[in-house]
Amino acid sequence: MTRSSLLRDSLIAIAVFAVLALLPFIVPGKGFTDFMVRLAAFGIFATSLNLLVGYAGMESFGHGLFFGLGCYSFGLIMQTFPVSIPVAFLATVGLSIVVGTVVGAICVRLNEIYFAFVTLAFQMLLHSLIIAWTPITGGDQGLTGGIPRPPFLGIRLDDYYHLYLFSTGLLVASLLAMYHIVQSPFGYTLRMIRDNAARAPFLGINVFRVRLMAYVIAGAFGAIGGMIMSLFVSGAFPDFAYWTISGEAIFMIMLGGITVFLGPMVGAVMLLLLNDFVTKMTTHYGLVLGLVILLFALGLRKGLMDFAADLWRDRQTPTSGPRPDTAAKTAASAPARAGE
Amino acid sequence: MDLSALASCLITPSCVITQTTSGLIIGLLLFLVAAGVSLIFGVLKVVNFAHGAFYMLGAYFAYTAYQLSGNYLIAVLAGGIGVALFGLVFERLLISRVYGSPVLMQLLVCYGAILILDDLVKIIWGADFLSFGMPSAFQQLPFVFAGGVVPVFYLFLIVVALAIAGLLGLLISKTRYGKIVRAAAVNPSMVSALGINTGVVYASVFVLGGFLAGLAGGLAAPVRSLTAGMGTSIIIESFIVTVIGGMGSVAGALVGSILIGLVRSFGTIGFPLFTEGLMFVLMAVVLVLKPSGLFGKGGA
Amino acid sequence: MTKRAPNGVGRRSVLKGTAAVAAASTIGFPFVSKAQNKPIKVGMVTVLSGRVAILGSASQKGAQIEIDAFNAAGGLGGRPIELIVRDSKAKPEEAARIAREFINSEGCEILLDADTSAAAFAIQEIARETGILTIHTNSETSSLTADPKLHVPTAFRSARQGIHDAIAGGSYAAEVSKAKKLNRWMGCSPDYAYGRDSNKLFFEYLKRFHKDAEVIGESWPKLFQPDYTEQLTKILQSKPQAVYSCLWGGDLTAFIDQSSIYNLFAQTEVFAINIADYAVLTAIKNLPKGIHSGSRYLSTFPPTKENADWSAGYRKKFNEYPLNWSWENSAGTKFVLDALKKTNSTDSKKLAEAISGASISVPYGVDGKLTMRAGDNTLINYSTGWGQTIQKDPFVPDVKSVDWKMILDLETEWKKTMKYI
Amino acid sequence: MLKIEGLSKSFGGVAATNDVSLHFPKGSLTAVIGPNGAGKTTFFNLITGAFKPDRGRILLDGDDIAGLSPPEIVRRGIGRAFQIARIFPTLTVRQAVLGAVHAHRNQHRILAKRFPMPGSGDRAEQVIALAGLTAKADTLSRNLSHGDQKLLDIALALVLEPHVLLLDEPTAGMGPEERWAMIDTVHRMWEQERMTLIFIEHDMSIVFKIAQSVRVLSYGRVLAEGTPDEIRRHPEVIKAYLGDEFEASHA
Repeated sequence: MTRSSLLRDSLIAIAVFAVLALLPFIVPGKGFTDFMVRLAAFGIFATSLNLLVGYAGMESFGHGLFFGLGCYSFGLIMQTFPVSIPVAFLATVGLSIVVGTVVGAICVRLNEIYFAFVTLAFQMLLHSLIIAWTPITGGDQGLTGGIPRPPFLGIRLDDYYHLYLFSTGLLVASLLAMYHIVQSPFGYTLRMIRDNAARAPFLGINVFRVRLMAYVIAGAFGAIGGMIMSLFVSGAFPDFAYWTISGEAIFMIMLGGITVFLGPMVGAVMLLLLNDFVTKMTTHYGLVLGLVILLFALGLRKGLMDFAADLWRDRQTPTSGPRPDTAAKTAASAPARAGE
Repeated sequence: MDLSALASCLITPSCVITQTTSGLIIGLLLFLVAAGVSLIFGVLKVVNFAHGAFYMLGAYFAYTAYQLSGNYLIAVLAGGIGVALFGLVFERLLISRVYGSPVLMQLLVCYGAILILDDLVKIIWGADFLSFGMPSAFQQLPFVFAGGVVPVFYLFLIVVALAIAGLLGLLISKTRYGKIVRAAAVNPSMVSALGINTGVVYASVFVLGGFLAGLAGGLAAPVRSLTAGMGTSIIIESFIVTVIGGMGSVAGALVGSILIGLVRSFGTIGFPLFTEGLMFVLMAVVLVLKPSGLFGKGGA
Repeated sequence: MTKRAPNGVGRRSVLKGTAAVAAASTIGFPFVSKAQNKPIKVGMVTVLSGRVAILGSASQKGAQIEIDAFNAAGGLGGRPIELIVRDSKAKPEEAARIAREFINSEGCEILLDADTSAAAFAIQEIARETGILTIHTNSETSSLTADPKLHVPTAFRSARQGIHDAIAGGSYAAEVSKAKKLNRWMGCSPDYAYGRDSNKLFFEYLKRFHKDAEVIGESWPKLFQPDYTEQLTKILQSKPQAVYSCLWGGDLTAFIDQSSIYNLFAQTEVFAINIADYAVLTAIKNLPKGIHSGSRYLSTFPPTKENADWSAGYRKKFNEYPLNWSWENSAGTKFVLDALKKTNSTDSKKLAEAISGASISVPYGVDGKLTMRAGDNTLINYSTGWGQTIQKDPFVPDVKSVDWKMILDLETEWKKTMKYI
Repeated sequence: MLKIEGLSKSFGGVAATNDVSLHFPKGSLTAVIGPNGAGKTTFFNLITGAFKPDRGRILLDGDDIAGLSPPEIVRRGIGRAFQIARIFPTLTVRQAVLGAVHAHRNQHRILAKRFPMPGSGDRAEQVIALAGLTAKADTLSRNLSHGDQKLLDIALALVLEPHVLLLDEPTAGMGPEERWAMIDTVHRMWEQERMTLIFIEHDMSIVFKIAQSVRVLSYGRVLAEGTPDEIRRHPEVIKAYLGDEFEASHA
């Protein structure tokens, strides 16, 4: 089987980042960089959710827990302590790992819809906590007064181009890291658990531990998405921990596709562009966006990239016999939802 | 937190009566929506995220019928029947296409539908909030039992909702239709093997669920302000109820709804700022201790 | 109620405005180039969907009425104003995004933030970052302008404020209480920043003016909570003599409807600051008599011909009553337009300098004037008072004005206790 | 060596496994037979930790493993395949076997390296060859034929280099020819890997052909044990078994 190496992927990532770094000089206007910063936040967030949904078969309704946690933790640390951005960044990742471990230990024991609902409950608990704990979190007003951005390593995040580089850099690095994870032995263990969680224990796999790891890893990346968002809006709002934010990530991965690694990114681009475009064009945002969503959901019955991947594979092997799986990547691209 | 207030309420009969009826009325209206969510999940394995929008439609249908007829009974029936019909269209047109799809794909379809419905309501009935007005029959002084206050309208709602709950229970447990529905929940292939058209059964469950939600919308309309998006809060609470009661169980939905109603009515005295959090704590605890809910897995 | 799409209103009136300008210029300045006729774009971020869609529709109309008049009078040296309105869906991050989009992609030179308070704080940070002239037209949260940490030189507020309302309400309620011996009070306000602040401050000033007043309990419905049964029964249990509520909009109508069936209004005096707004007054089918309310916007208060005319003009143009949000946005827009005329420039700094400390002539100000106070960039001297409801138009016939000198003195004192000054 | 002592398990008052004591010598090839509902699969589930026994001991090389979790028991060297093949539908044969190799080597939680780990390929190819699946190594598991899926299931268990391998009806649902091919493969695996192999089987001709010894379960109890010849002549077995066997073979 053909496999990509970490070296090759890293080189691709560097090349992509180089192109991204130059793009603002070609595409004029801050509208583009603004879009890319948001795309970075939601792209990382949605891709991290897909680690759970697409690769581990864990359908979380409450991934926004980590997005909200990332926003608030990063914002609060920067507002309260005289620390540099990387320190706050690492502390937030650390906190999300701790929270993910505790919450995950409770949640990942449950399956399917029960897992979905218990994650939702924990996310809404965080939301209730943010709303109720006004002296610290600012309650429903959110963290106001802006997030300080002391320069570090020559990076000044109050400059829009620096923020763009920082966000897209994080995006590329996070995607590379997550891609590496899904190509690691652990990534294949996730697929095995997704495909048949009942079989895995009889191969010596401790399903609970693997799921917990997946939950914690996805949570940590979700928090990175949240941090970028808090830099974008220079604050944090309870909305970032509300169930609707989990909903948005779910819609992104369902629109873009869950069986191809970059599906969630495609979905994030689609939903953000749709949102921006429709909001600009008409006040009947719901009507238009709703129709487009139904068109995709009922027309394709799967995400765009899933559809494309299937199409591509069918073209490779027009006969209906057993289909060779040429690239390791497409191992995940067969419509998942398995089990006994 | 104000635990002393809660304690002093619990030893005062008037407070117990008032808060209990208050919990009942919140719970029973919730039940009418949650029962549909639970049934639809139990039988169709679809998480009908759009059920809150059904409730909203029920209220608006009732509003228009009331404007035209001035008759509250007609208004409520218009809400129920209108949404039942809408549920049929919704199931045939949208949901029937995603049976067996991943739950998240169903969620996406429901979300698209909610966006459209909320916007349509805004286009048809306007962006302003609407008030239904209390039917004159209920413009009376509230009853007072042992110092506890119960409005006439709420007494009416409690009686109606309990009657509907009873009829629904009979329908599910005693009739042939109920047996088919319960069987379809457990083993759909068996039902179709017996020559019953499962498509019809599925559609009928949606119609039933829609009828209940529409009824709830119509019944509650005189004491709600009608706005696009009014379904959102009730759908989240319905999910909590469904999870607590056990997905697919009508009895569970009833008990879960009343439990949530009581948590809210007594919670507002003991924990006025954290009643919402209290519901999610309850939900998490039930899920962890008994994931299948208080009323387990058993049929519909 | 208008069925016209809000954008439709915008586009059509811009066209009309442009036509008028074009007509004017062919007569007056035959050689005005097209570039000079380029419209000045004003971006409005507001909520047009969901439960508070009415906020957006009223805000847009409030701004539009001023802009249309300005354009009809020739714009700024031939340049008309174009109002672009977008829906944030009540999400702060979306509000921030749209504000940035206005500035970075649409070429807007002025920002009107007609969104909720949470969004106002997000947009304030964008004003800080970009230095664009920003008017917050709807946020009533006092700290937005009072807290010096949040201060942005180019950002202003043209809305009422919680602290002013609390002082006005507290002093009025104290007077009524003294006369009627209302000593046992309860609060029932929505559980979010505005509700908690308003509740706390109202009682603070009530007790200050009426020493015997005592708060015996509080209940906190959620924002947009559909059912107030649990709060109402809690109130009935406590048997207060008077209740204060700062619920608003659809929440308030539901609360009133539900209170009626519990016969609450016969048992206690109710002080609901946000009733005297036509959206609420006209929505409630059986408006109870005798509820005490603060004035949000009334055609009959201030009881001047100018105010009645303004209201009538608004109703004629849009076929609906003006609301509190209407005048707040009209006022904000007028400050901007006056500054544009005065400076003949769209430079944010120059405009901000012109707006700071400026007064505008409008019928809903005290003695026909509103002032944008220099220093904290916020609106003062708007008409405010309290009265009691009756069942039909004019709904609140007799409004007692509250003295602004007292409001301002106590506001200064409040700022000191909050360590803002 | 696997030794079972007084193993019991009840479900809702019905004893599925009742005071079972059995001994499987190292390297033996044993068939477990019994009419439907005799508790054969439950017996396997108890040994592999899928169910926790109510009473009794399961001694693997002298250590009691009763009550341990499935992964722990697997790591002690008991592998298992299932009556209905339990495979990983979206993985290719090679990926699935490699995944099992990683799990066996405790490399399945490694994040920093790429899959497959160096050195895992040889073992995987060896097992795939042993299962006769080399030609289909790149086929998605769900596209395999029924028989191949069962082979893959067994191959996955084989990866673990088990001391004891439990096969639950390896020939279930197969045609006569396929059955013999399968049993040949199983026999070859047993010879090459030298493990203790225990299999449940309904086809008596297969049982009597390849098993070294036979254990008969009925209603959760041990009815008889011995060599195929002894079992064939065992009056209890003939008496209690034949009627049920007649029914079962027609089920």
